Amino acid sequence: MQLHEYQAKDIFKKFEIVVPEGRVAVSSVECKEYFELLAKKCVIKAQIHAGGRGKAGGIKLVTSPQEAEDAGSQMLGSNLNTFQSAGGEFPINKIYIEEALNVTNELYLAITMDFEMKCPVVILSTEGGMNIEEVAEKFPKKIIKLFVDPLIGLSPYKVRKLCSMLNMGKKLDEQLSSTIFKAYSIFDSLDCSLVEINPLAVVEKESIVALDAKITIEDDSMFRHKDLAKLFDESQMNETELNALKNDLSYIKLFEGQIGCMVNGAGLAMATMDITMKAGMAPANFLDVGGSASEDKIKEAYRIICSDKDVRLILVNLFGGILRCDVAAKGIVDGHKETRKKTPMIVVLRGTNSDEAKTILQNSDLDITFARDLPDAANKIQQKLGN
Amino acid sequence: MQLHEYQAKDIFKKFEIVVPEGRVAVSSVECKEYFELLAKKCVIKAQIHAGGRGKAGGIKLVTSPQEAEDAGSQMLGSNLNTFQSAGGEFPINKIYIEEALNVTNELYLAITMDFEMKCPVVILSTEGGMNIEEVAEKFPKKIIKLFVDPLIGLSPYKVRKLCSMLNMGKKLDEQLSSTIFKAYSIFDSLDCSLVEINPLAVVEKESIVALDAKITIEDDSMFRHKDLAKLFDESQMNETELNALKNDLSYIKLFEGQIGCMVNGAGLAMATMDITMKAGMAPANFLDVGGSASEDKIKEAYRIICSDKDVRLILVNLFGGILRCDVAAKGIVDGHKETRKKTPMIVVLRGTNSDEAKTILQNSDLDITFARDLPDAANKIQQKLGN
Amino acid sequence: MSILNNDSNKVLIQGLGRDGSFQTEKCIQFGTQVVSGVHPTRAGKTFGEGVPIFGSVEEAVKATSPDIGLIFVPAPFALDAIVEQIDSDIRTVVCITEGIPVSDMIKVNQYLKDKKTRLIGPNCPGYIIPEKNVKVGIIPNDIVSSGEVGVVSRSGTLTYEAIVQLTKLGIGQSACVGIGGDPIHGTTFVDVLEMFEKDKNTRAIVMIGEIGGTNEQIAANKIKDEISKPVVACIVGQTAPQGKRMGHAGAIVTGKSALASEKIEALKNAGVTIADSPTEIGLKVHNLLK
Amino acid sequence: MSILNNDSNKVLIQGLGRDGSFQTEKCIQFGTQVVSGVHPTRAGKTFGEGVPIFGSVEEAVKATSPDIGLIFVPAPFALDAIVEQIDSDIRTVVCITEGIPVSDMIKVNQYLKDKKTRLIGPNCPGYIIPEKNVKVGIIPNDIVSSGEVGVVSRSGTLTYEAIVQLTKLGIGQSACVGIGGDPIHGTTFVDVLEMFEKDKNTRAIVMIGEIGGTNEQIAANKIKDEISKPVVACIVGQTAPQGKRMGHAGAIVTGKSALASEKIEALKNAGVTIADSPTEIGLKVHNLLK
Repeated sequence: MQLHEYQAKDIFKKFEIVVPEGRVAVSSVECKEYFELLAKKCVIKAQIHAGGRGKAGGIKLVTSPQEAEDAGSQMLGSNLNTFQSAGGEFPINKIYIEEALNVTNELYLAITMDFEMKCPVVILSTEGGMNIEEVAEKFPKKIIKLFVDPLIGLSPYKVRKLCSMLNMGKKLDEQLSSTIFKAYSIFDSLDCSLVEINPLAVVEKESIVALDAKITIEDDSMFRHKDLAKLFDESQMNETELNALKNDLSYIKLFEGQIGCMVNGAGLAMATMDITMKAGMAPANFLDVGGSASEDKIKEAYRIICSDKDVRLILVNLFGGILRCDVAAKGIVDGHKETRKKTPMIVVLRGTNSDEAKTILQNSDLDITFARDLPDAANKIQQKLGN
Repeated sequence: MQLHEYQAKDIFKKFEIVVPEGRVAVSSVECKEYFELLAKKCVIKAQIHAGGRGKAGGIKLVTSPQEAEDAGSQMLGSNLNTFQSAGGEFPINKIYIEEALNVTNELYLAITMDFEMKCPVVILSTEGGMNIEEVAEKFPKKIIKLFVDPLIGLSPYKVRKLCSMLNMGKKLDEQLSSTIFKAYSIFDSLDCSLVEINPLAVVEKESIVALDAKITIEDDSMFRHKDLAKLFDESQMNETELNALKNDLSYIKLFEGQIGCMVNGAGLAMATMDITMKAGMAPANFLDVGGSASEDKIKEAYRIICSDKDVRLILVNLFGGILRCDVAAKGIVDGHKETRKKTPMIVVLRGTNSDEAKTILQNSDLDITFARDLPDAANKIQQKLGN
Repeated sequence: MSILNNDSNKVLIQGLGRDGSFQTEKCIQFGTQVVSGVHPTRAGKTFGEGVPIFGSVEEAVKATSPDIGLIFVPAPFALDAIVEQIDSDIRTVVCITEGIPVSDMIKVNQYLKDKKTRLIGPNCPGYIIPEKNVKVGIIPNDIVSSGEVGVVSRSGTLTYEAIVQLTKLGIGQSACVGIGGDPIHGTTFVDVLEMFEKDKNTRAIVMIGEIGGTNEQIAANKIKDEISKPVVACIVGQTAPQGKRMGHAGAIVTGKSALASEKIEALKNAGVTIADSPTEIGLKVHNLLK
Repeated sequence: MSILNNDSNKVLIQGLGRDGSFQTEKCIQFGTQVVSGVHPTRAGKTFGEGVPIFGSVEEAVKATSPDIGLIFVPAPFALDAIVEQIDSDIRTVVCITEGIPVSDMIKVNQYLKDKKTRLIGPNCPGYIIPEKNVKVGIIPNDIVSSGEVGVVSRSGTLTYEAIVQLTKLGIGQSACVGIGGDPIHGTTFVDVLEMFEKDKNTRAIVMIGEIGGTNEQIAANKIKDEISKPVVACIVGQTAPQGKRMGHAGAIVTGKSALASEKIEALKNAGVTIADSPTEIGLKVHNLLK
């Protein structure tokens, strides 16, 4: 679960990481009022769940109440499409306005999980403010990593080494070190998959301040952090994604595709997308109904696919394991009863109770072509759409 | 550092362990007032740093405001000497008054460090309310232990097993299990050497309540818990012990002894006590000045020994390692200047700068007999006091 | 002998909810010797045709001596169940559960280091040995056939796909192992490849990988240096957009090495036969064995 | 060869405060090859007669290849220093520091399990090998003499007492090891007894124990079963009142097994010669070697 900058900064404050003075505004009038309370120079930032806000116009420096109000009214209510938002658009419902500081230089700090080392990793770079993937590619040596032992925790000697490589002097070293320890505390105690500060600024050569704040709580750990669930901002997802999420479906809309896919298992889902592509057609989505899907869940999955106007053909590929095919078939029929959309379907059903499932589907009035297996499905897609 | 029951119960409340309603009273009037606020039956408990209060008259059941007042006035200002207080007396400056509950049965719960298993251990017994050492000796099977893996933490399956052995039914099992997890959280997060609940009561067959609360913070971990230092109650130590503590001296007064000992190193100190005893004399104290003692520290050690009226002879046995003997000698001379007490001394000085030290002492007006080594010192004690 | 063959192949089941019970039935139908179940509040009862249920793994082990543990418990309790089975020295633990927090799996991974237990999974379909009638997990019973091809895969349902293709072409399996889709899992490609290499019943190996991580590259190195048997590999997610999570937490495209193309390249260099499309796995094996 | 003899016996010092610096001088005077120091803010400088100081153990190891690390850092930083030395694969780490929290030592103990490092201490005087002029710790230089008696002790100053008695009687030492007074420590009595048993330079062993814990009983079992060389033991704290902390956190009388009498009994049963009083250690060894 991703948090907004302002929510992450609230957490930062609790853990005593230094952040600029700032306020959340939901109207342009508030932007103006808060500007007057805060500083002579402020930054107006769109609160959306996508990186790359700056380049997309979601961050503006303002130097007067009027500018603040203008920037606020321009942003609020509009949608932002950044280079990191993968085609989607994010509505700006909240603004974070904060004092602009005199930045000497910008660092990058992140804590995430390193799956190869099988432990948390602290990543520090002198190239803050930039897209870190770009830095990693162009200047790999400018990225320093520190691995955290699961038993010992974050070792001070490793942090000392990390800080000393920056050679910023004792005072800044101490602040940086303390910031790293606090950020790690957040990462550890909230089961995060990411805590990122980019940029982590050196302000007036004497203090370290987190100008941005990104916290992502690991979805699988949310059961341990029920109090954080209220921070979830539904507005940052489109209705379809939100529906999928609420039904515990793993769904990703893919633009420019025409084949709606409903598959169980991520691997099989990806395989299904791959053969669709090989058959010359683009998949319209990734949709994994998961291991143990109920009738309702399948129904919702069917509705989600049908609601996508790009979809010309639906490919269902289910392999009953924990999932029972007959349950799935009932879900599809239910979904069809509600949507009444007769999009042609190619259906591959195998494994647990697949025969019962076929009977159920044959007795419905859906436009179904059965395929024996994946190769057969690939042929039938071409037959359907190829001509 | 030991906490009082009322302080421990404050911490219990923060961690949501159920305790009876109660208040701290410092006067008999308060005892009366609080009784009226609390319940029809209350328990008045002396807040002292020693176990075994019940048997020594430090816990009283009262059933009227008058009784509460009487018990309060009787206890407050008096001293308590329990079977666990090793000859010392503890002043009662505070009373904890709490509602008396209908106890169905009493359990014992403790968490401490197991030095052999090298991990924390949770100890549960059905024989609550009793002296647990007695239980351990008489009914070893009634004590159940659970070891905590340093990486994994307290395993729910182990707690489940522990609870199920008591066979109290689902509702009480859940409360007991939750109490154990909370007590472990306290133990772990506050670096305790002991968290003990004795008795942990089953009240009216349906809830689990901590009737008593004992928390000891590990002294060596206090640097991580500076906020807890203010909970330290100096009144529970006699002046000498307090002086020793403030000067970081490891000192224990031993009653019925006559030989005051000043030694560096715990092993050598115990050895010195052993040979004193073998020479037919009892040591008046254990005193380890530690590895790296300053002049001031030694001076204080000397003053502490001199202030003990039982001491007829002082035995100094220092082996310079990190400690420098000349520094120690200066400390002794300084101490003598202040106390002006000419108690005869037998002095063994070896190791770092011991020659310089001997010169310093010889040039003082102390009553000193030098001994070459420990056997020689043993002989000289007998010569001095034997006739 | 086949791979993952324990002394007795007796199986303990932990977690007997709807899915656990249903799947356990299927295991028993396949011929697996399920000797005990563990459920905290159903101790003393039985399930299926008289399999006894115990309150703890310790008691179940004492009474029924299983070599293998199969875990279906929900994610919040999975760490504890895995640790409980490790603490009872169960030789092979298969964890089907999906959605276990990464931080829990980091602890498990560390905890396993000086233990005797082999963990398979989590978030995996387990394994099946057709010849021995041993199934520990959820691979469908009727798709497998006994033979000489070993299958190892990160994906569950895609494993079934591969097995179906093989069986249809008359190619049986020596064993099929799903190692799981989570980024941190117990038994790895390399472990299973090693087992298949040593196994006399296995002539060829099918390996099914995914985008994300570098496990396929590590496997490629292993194959180059130490695996003499022919390997057919398929990497799915070639058409997945970068930076998007594709269901499996492990299947995220991060950095170049996580790309399908990089993995395929590494495997080709190791002499592996690549099935370009998941539809070709069976055929490629068929051609290889001709 | 003697016990604890590493490839080079080059020593790195971590923690160069007043005590650390003073004691390092003494080590150098004894002949120990001190090759580097580690101090976070004094990197680039030197101490003593030109021993270079580095900012981290990693750098010091790279530049000076020590086999041994000696730690004097204050207790709050000791866990980190020990881990830092372990992470740099230092073979023998001696930690003099006293007052380290028990919870920290529990972590260290666990962390050491799959590592190559041997830890001696904490809260110990370290070790000395008179014949090799190697001293890693704070045992006074002028009391030792080279010979064939191995000394192992939980107590620091009491070790010196024993050494003095031996030296005065003309009995030299093959090595003297203080394993430390803390309840959780690295190298144990059993470890050192094993080393002395194997060591050709050692003819007899002096073991000095204390009240508290059961390490002496464990050592007694070891001696009974595996130590062929004669052992003289002394247990101090016979006159300590029960339930009182006697300085060393380890020296608490808890339960019967922690009593001096129980320990003495166990050692007697293992054929160990007991010095009833700490004043008799030297004499007992003398009589034994006659």
